Amino acid sequence: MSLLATGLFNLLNYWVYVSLMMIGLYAVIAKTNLVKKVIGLSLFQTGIFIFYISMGVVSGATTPITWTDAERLRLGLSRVEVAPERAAAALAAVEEDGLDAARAALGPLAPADAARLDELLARPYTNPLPHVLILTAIVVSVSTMAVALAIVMEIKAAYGTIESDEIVTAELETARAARS
Amino acid sequence: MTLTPQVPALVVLVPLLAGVVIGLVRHAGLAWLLASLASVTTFALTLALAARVQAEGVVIYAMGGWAAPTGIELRVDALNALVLALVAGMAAVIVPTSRASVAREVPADRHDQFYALVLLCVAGMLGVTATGDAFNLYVLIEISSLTAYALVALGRSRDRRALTASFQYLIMGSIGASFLLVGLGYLFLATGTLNMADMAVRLADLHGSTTVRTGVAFVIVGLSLKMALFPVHQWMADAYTYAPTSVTALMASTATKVGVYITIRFVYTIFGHELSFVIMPTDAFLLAFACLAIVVGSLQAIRQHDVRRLLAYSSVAQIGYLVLGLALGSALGLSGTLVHLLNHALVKGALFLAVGAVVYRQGGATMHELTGIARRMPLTAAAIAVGGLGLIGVPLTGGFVSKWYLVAGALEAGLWPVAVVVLVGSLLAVAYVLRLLQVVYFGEPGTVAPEPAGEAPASFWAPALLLLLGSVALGVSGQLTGGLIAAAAGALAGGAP
Amino acid sequence: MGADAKHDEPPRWLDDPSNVRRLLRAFWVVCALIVLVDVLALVGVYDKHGHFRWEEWFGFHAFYGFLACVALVEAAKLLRRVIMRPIDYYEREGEP
Amino acid sequence: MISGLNPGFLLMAGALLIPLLPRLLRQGWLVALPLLSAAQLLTLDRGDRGEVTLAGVTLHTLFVDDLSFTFALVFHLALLLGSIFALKVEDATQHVSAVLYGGAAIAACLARDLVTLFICWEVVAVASAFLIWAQRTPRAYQTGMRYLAWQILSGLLLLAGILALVVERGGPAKLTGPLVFEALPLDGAAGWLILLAFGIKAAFPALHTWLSDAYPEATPTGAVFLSGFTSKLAVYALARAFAGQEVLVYVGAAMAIFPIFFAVIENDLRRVLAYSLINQVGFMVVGVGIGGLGVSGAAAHAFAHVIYKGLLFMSTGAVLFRTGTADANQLGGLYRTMPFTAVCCMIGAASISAFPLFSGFAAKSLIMVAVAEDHRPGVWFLLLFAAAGVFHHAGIKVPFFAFFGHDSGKRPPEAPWNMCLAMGLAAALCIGIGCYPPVLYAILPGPITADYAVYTAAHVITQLQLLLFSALAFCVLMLSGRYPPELTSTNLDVDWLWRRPGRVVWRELTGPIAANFGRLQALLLEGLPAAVSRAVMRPLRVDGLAARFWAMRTSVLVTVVLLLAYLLVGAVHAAR
Repeated sequence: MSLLATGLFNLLNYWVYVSLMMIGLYAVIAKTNLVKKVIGLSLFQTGIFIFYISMGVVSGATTPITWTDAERLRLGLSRVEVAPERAAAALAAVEEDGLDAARAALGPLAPADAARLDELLARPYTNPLPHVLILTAIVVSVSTMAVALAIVMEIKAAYGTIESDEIVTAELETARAARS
Repeated sequence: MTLTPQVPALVVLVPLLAGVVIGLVRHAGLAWLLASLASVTTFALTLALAARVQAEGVVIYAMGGWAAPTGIELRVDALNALVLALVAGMAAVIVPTSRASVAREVPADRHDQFYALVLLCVAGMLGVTATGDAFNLYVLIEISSLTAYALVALGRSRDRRALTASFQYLIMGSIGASFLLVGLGYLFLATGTLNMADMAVRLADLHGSTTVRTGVAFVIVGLSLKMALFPVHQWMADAYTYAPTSVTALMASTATKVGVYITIRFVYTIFGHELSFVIMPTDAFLLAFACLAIVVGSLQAIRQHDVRRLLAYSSVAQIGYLVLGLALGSALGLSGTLVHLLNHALVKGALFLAVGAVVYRQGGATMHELTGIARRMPLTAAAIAVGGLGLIGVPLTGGFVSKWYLVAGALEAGLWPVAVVVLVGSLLAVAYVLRLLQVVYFGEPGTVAPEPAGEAPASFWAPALLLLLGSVALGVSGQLTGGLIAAAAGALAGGAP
Repeated sequence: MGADAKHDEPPRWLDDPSNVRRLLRAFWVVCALIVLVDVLALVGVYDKHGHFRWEEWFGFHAFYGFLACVALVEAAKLLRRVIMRPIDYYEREGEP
Repeated sequence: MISGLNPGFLLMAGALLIPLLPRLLRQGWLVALPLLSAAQLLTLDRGDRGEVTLAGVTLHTLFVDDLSFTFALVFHLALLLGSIFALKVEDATQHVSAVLYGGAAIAACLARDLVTLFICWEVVAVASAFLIWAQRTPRAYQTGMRYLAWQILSGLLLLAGILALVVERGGPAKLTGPLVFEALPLDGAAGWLILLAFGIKAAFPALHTWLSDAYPEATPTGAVFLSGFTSKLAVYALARAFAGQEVLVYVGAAMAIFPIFFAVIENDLRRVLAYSLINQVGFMVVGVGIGGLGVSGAAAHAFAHVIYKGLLFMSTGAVLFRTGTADANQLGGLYRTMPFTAVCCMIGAASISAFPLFSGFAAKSLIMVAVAEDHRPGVWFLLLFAAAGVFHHAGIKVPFFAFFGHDSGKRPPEAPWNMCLAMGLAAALCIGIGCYPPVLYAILPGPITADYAVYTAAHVITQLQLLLFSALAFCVLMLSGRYPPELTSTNLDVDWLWRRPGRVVWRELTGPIAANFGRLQALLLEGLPAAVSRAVMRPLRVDGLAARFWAMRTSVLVTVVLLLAYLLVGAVHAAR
């Protein structure tokens, strides 16, 4: 049970991505209305976006913005209980000798605070590349939607309907008329 | 700064920018002129690039000066130099000569858009071929596909079914591309890079984790859709039948070939021999469907009444040959694929141009409209005849050389049934080609079709015959097969025997 | 093409049945003679140098030829009962 | 002229010029081309070789020895005579295909390696089909397709045999020299495949129907070419590769026998000739099977046969050209207005029946002697039966029903001058070879020499006895009314098997697959478990039509199935 729960919740994003893709594909396959098919395609692609976004995630990471050590330390110090003069010493040390020296200058902390600070100082950032990629993919997807909808509009103009079975019937009648 | 080092980028940028500019000119004649100029220039650039590759080996171009793996690189070796020259060459032949058929088949107010789309499509295909970055590849595929959907839809003024064909193409193409995107996602997840060369190195160390294998599966299936491998080929038959004929000629000779190129690139360069053929059964998977494609595609071709549809189904079979060669996993098989790639592009392009001439004169291209055209359109008929023989793989055409390689490759691998399938495919090709020639030269028995007014303009048969000359040159001269193709095939097959 | 000009043309030698009879009579004689030539072989005027012993028999080739042809025709007549069909047999029902 | 050039290539290149030439020039070219090519052939020496490199593959295109020279020479004669006969045909397609066909046959019999042979083999197949289609009737179209299917099958078998040979010799990598076309052993797949390929072209029993089916449907001039090349090329190939193979003796004997029964009851005179062609090729195959003198006899017989069979097809072609039919029951009495054609036809008939002083006699007796010297009484009896039979139908029936017999009332004009010229030349050759056989014997392969005595009293007398008494039998049967009447009919042959039941089976099997792949998909989809089908698949069903949107649905579904299958197979594969 717990295994299932872990599987379900830790990988929730991936379940969402797969479900969205499947729903989208089903719509493409099963819907006769062409616009609904296009919506299905859109859902399908949205699923992929979630997949990409999820894979960039690093648990507990910050936004992928470049910080200097001093900025990072200042952020960390603002989150823990520490005497102001020791904080000032640490900030001075970080300018001179880097994070390790600053951490030494800070002296001992309450265990909870120490852990918190260490985590904040070492905190990785999420991988920005998939997000950048998916921006491009979204543009592509939007263009596809535009072309698809344009074609659907043309189909509506040519056949008077966007229901695929009605179009099939219309074509069959044309073919029958041409034969006789 | 000279332009010489920038050639790899220019190959993509010239048609891309030309496409954008043409989209703005709003004048049919000017659009045609610009498009012709751009396509011919691009072809010249690709030739220069191919010469450079032959002289220097792999040409790497870092886009914007950002070196890989951070930046996006164009990476041109013998294989894609060949495909680049092919795509640009076909465009350089088809675009300048397409004016008459475009005038007949595309509404006058859409001519500028038509040429803009064609150039963008070509730029997309060239980009796909040149790029060394996997995600870039996806984006460029979509550029060429989106323009292709629109180009197919332009056939609607002649037949409204072009719209539904285009819609089907769009759905299938988008799903294929999306599969590719998912696959690349998994590969990125496993390797942390999108640069193809980097990815290849890191994949080799991973020995096929579940993530990698899932990625491979998505990529292969997505690419199968893109290159219209049986049994996901249906979109192609419809799109080729209803698109404007010059679009069909261009797409039939380039789009699926680029698809095959990407597959070769993934299977051999990125995945490598071990992942493709040892860890994953890609060879068995592709071989099975290639054989089915050859047999079923040819059988379906035999039964067609519309010649464009006949040729489209023949393309399904021919793609079977292409995939068969690459799935053999040997230098012989790959040589077969590459020769066939060139030959089939030339022959199919020529055949669709000739069919375009029939459409121009007769208003359609069913067997009925082709009946006995040889008498009034001897050159068009000759192009159909020679092209047909090239499809069969009659000696003196490139088709013979490629089938020779494929059969030899299959035998070398000890795959007797595959060799038999290639031979049976040729037999079926004889059936549908000779049925076509019979109608063209003697007329369909028992029917009288409208007599064509005369030979079509030279802009139809001249390029067709030019392309066929290329195919014959491929069949006669050992130069090409001995040079770039052997180099490319040898380099790719690498460790494989 | 085959203009029917029967009435204007001069009669041909072969049109006369008596001439045909004469021709046939000559043929019987020739046949008889060619068998009788074998007598010369029997008396040793020429050598039959056959490879098989039956080739030396009197009039062997003549009788074999005659019997072979009669057998051939009779067998073919039997064959006709089995395999003869209307001229458009394959077109009539064979087409889909 | 040009050293190392296979004259067949000269002809094939020359054929491509034909459509570009204006009428008069074209006629001149049609006559000049075989002469030029023959000149090239005659300048070649025995043992001459030639090579051509195609796309990196070196083809050994030329090898001249007595055997190949004999066949190449007679093919030139056939092409020249046929071209003169067809000179006035306006249809350039027929000329191109005829010259390509002849050129490829010549190139094939001078080819040194099997690949060149295969290439020419295929050109022969495709080019000849156009001579049938050029008749431009639905019937000719269907027949041409059946003909072509057999020819291509033969080509494929040949190719498969060549590939098997490559494998038997250690694979492509171990192949150093050319794949020389030489005697092949019958001890593996390669030999049998190649034998079967040759056998189709030689019209072995049960593989023969393309011949009797197609030749009568060809154009009047096309049949002349067809009778000359294909089956004789096969005889050449058999002689080159399988001389002395026991099995050929029996196959040949069967070939010589069975067609004569069909010929007796056949009404279409060109089909009668087609059956007698199979019968004659049977003699040659027996000769090849015996080897030694038999091969000489086969070559001699092929040489003579090409000319007299061409002559017979020319005379029936001329009749067909003038009257529009070659059916025995619609002809008769044509000697009145086509006397020259009648005489030529009788000369051809005398030659095929092997009357002394005609070419068949000089050739066929070699085979009979070879059979006798090889001590094969059974085969000897069969061949003698066949020799009597061929006189009976090709020698008597064809000229009798066309030119004599019952007067049909048809009074067509004599054949055009070019046809008469071609027939005259062929007739002269028949008599020339018959009267002075040493010219023929001088060029033959094998142990035969120019001073071989064919005109011994025994030969002449026994042959005359056989033939005259066959004629006697015909007269007796005709006079007694026991001769079967000429009836318009289709006579079933083994091809019934595939044209009737086979066709139905094929249609039932492949029709649904090929014509309606979509329906197959539907079948597969509906075959899924009912619950799944009801829940998921219902929206997929459209009224059984492989319409576009339906195809799209299935395509998407197939894509998903493909992915799953591939993943699954990949997982299983990796687990192993």
